Amino acid sequence: MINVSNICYTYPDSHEAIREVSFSVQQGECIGIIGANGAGKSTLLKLLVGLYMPQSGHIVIDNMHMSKQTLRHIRRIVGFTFQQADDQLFMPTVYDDVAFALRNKGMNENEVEQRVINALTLVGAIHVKDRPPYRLSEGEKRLVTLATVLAMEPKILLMDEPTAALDPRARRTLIHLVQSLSHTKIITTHDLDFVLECCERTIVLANGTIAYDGPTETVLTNEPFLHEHHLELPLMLQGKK
Amino acid sequence: MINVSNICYTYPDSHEAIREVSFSVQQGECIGIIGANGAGKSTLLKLLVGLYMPQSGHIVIDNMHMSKQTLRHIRRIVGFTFQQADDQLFMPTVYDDVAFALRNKGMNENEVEQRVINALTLVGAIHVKDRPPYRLSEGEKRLVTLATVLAMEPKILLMDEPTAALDPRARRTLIHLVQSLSHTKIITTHDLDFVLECCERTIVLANGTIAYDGPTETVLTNEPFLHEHHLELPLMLQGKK
Amino acid sequence: MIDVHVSNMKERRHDVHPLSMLIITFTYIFVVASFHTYAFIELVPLSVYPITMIVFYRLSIRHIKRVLLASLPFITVIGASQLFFIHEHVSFFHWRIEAGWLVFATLLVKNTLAVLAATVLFLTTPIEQLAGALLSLRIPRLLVIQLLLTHRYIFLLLEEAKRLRQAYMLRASQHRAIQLSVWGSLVGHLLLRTFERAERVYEAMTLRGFSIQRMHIKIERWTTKERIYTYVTVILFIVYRLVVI
Amino acid sequence: MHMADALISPAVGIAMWGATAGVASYSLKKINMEADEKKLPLMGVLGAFVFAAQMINFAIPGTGSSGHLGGGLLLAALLGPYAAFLTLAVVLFIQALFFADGGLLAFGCNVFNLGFYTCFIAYPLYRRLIRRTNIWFASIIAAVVGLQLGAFSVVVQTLLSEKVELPFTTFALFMQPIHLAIGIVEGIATAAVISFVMKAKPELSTTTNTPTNRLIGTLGLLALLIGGIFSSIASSKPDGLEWSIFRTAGTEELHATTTLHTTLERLQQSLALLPDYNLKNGGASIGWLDIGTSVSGIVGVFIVTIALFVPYMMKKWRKET
Ligand SMILES: Nc1ncnc2c1ncn2[C@@H]1O[C@H](COP(=O)(O)OP(=O)(O)OP(=O)(O)O)[C@@H](O)[C@H]1O
Ligand SMILES: Nc1ncnc2c1ncn2[C@@H]1O[C@H](COP(=O)(O)OP(=O)(O)OP(=O)(O)O)[C@@H](O)[C@H]1O
Ligand SMILES: [Mg+2]
Ligand SMILES: [Mg+2]
Repeated sequence: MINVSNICYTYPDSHEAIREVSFSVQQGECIGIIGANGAGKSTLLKLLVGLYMPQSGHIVIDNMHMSKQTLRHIRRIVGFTFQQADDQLFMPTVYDDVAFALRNKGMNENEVEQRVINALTLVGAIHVKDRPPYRLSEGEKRLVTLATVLAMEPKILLMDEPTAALDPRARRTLIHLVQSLSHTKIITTHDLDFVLECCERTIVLANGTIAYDGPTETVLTNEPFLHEHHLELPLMLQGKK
Repeated sequence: MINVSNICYTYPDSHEAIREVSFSVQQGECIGIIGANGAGKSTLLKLLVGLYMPQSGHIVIDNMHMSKQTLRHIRRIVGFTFQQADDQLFMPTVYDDVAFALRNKGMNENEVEQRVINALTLVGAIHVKDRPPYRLSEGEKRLVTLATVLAMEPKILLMDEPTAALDPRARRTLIHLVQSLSHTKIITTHDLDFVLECCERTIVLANGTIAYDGPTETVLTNEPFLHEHHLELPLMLQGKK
Repeated sequence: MIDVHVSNMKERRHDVHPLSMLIITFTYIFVVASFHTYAFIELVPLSVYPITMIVFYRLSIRHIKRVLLASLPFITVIGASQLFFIHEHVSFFHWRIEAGWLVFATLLVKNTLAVLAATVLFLTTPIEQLAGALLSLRIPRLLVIQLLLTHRYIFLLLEEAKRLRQAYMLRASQHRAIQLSVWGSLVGHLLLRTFERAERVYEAMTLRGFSIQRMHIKIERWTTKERIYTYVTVILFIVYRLVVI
Repeated sequence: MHMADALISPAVGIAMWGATAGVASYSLKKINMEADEKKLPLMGVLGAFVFAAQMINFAIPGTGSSGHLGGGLLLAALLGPYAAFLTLAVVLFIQALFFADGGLLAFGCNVFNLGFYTCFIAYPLYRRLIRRTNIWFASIIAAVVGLQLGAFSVVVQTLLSEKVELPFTTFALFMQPIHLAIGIVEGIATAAVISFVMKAKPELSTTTNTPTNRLIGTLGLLALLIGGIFSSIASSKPDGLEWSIFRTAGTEELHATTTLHTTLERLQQSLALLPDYNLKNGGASIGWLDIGTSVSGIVGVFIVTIALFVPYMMKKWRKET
């Protein structure tokens, strides 16, 4: 489904953020990407939707080699939420915002309405439907951004820190949601408990390279390794001790 | 130290965010404010530094009644970090940003340097000292905002979601820091484990009013009450079960 | 294009006093502009100044190239028009050439020199130092502070605008440019957020003890050495202008 | 429509710096920022906003091309004309310095062309129109008027500078229609943003300090002045190229120079390192003399204009507010 080989990315100010990263993802997998602040998690996700273009290496998504030409096709099947929720919401009301992509596809208004209501209910943000997005609290904004991508029904879901700013119940809802969706999912987060509950496979990034790629259980119980990479045991496991 | 009585705040679009909130805080206390998304936590903190003025009720800080006149004095003793880290960083380099307040006080450059280095080391962000803040990762930005207020050595620390976007090690550093500082502290967060470790007293907000105000232990173990307010048991306690 | 410009900032050196740089640059551009329409040959030796600076301070060629290229279209159109409006011939050393071409070439050289000089100023002088220099030239404090704030926020808002545009494109991949109706709301959002941000920034600044009078802007001392350097350079330019007509 | 350093003579550049400095210092006094310190970050951030918003292109309906916001009129509508003028000046300074867009010598011209007409003529017009018609119409008309004046001003400054040979009519016929199109786009864009903001946050678009209605009167005045200056020059000089050849061909007035000039001329001839260019049909040298006369002529015209015009405007404003 996704195949990344040897990509490197250096920011225009010559800050090297991603070095020689390779991995591949099967259809339906749910992968957690974790690592220290500044490890390159957000940069990696942005590379996967073509917001940045790698200086070297290849990305293949759904059998399409990523390039300027295929970008449009790729973006049609990939749903992406930014780490900053603010930047994604630009329509006058929450409803319009969620409906935006659907209307662009030329869907009829009935179907749009159904999908929008559906997505907003799913994430638990139906009560802010008619409010303007810039007036919401941070957590409410986050929920709406999740709804905007879910409504598009993409094949692949990429989420950058989806649990940040969510209250515990909304976080729980999201966990159930992620568990129930059959999409291919890649999620970056600092919430290791979330990774423990949702992802079978985990990638640990350190300084722009992959330090670990394998089963979640193995890495999230390996305390010395975690400490080395600015991580800790998930809180739930800390409690057990 | 802080005395809030019967404050109400309604946003200009007539959205009522805070209703009849009263509480008081003793010198040196550390208080956690928790509650659902949109409960009014951020709004309450902003009221405490006078970013908004309550439509009714009084706020007294360090024996000063808050008003346009006393605002300057009050702000000199209060350090505040926003939920959005971006807004607080406005100088060309991280160093200058942390030094900003100190230079405004007319401190000499040697002392400024010492304090800046000190604060950045304390939060673990000394490695980004010379970089421009708008190019940092979210977590790095968060650390820098914490350093900017710590460098000022305020009497009262108000922090809005300080752990959001931090990696587990940085979060741990912050916990130790908060435990070791003798300031009066008010912290809003969704990270209940953080509250459990740092705050003796907790306030639960629901729909703009106070639903609970008392010892942390009592409320964070009361599962039915937590569920009612979109909260959960702290993850560490969940693990114990 | 703009992120690339930003990338050069850390390469800047600052061992020339900003005030000297400011005065020298202005004199230079003044002298360049004062040459007449056919002064192709006379202008060429003036390139010594920017070239020396670029080589000496190892300024970013990539940045300079971009800026120069960006300035070309307009000047080329105007320059090319001269071919239609001037039909005379001039003697150029021993050749007779069409005057239009000479005017065109002169325009290009002038433009290059002026752009180079401004870019050299930008690349050698960080904005904070420039602010100090402007203050010592008695530019009102308010404007200088505003310059600093605007400069700071340009990059932040550019990032934000970029992300907004990206978010739009991610959800409307079939569009090339943004539909007007949505554009209003999209830019409107950016504007509202900008307003709120302005408020928060101001608050964040006052929370940290800001006031217009007290805002710290460092004015470096203009040493005698710097003065002499500046005067000598300026006089050289002017003498050149007076001697070479 | 940024003026470039290469197109401008030092005299015109400096005169326009002077005009800009005058308007700026008046604006500074007018907004009295000490009293309203909050305005400072607002101006800074909005200046940055104008920059950022230019990155976001929109599709122009029915044409297949795209445009972006210029921002002058929007700034005036949000900040009031005085603060908007200063904000624009700072933005243009940053553009001139960082992106070498416009020029440092041409900075005064650019602020005047893009800022003055928009803030002090187009904006009052906008205020007035908006009361009678709708926002789209008002901002399109205002933007068009502002840009037409600005474009005309570019034409005049370029011709006065005498750095290129452009027949007035050709140049004007080239500049004005282009800026008509740009003006319409700018007007539409401004209206689109303002109407969103009015719906979303009505309190914003009404908080600005308004200058007088009567400023509209200055529109006529200004048109007259510009027309006057230009026509007085143009009348003594038939048209573009002919006029210039006529001059360089050597008329009496060219040689009726002061002793200073003659000495300088001699000095110049003895010191000249490089060959003089000779116009084939004339033979008179162009160079110092040419510049000498144009400098004195143009500086004179501008000083008189500014000395008369700026205080007059200021007095009017003061009376009204
Ligand atoms: N626009 C930018 N320009 C230059 N460097 C950048 C930019 N954005 C991020 N960086 C740098 O690239 C590195 C990786 O950043 P990235 O945002 O991918 O980190 P991250 O792993 O997502 O961190 P976090 O957990 O804090 O969100 C960091 O060192 C950061 O400082
Ligand atoms: N600028 C605003 N204008 C109008 N309403 C607002 C504004 N900001 C917040 N609100 C509303 O006020 C309520 C309280 O918001 P606040 O930001 O204080 O919530 P919060 O408790 O901090 O939530 P979160 O945990 O998501 O950060 C919410 O319902 C929100 O939608
Ligand atoms: Mg990140
Ligand atoms: Mg909040």
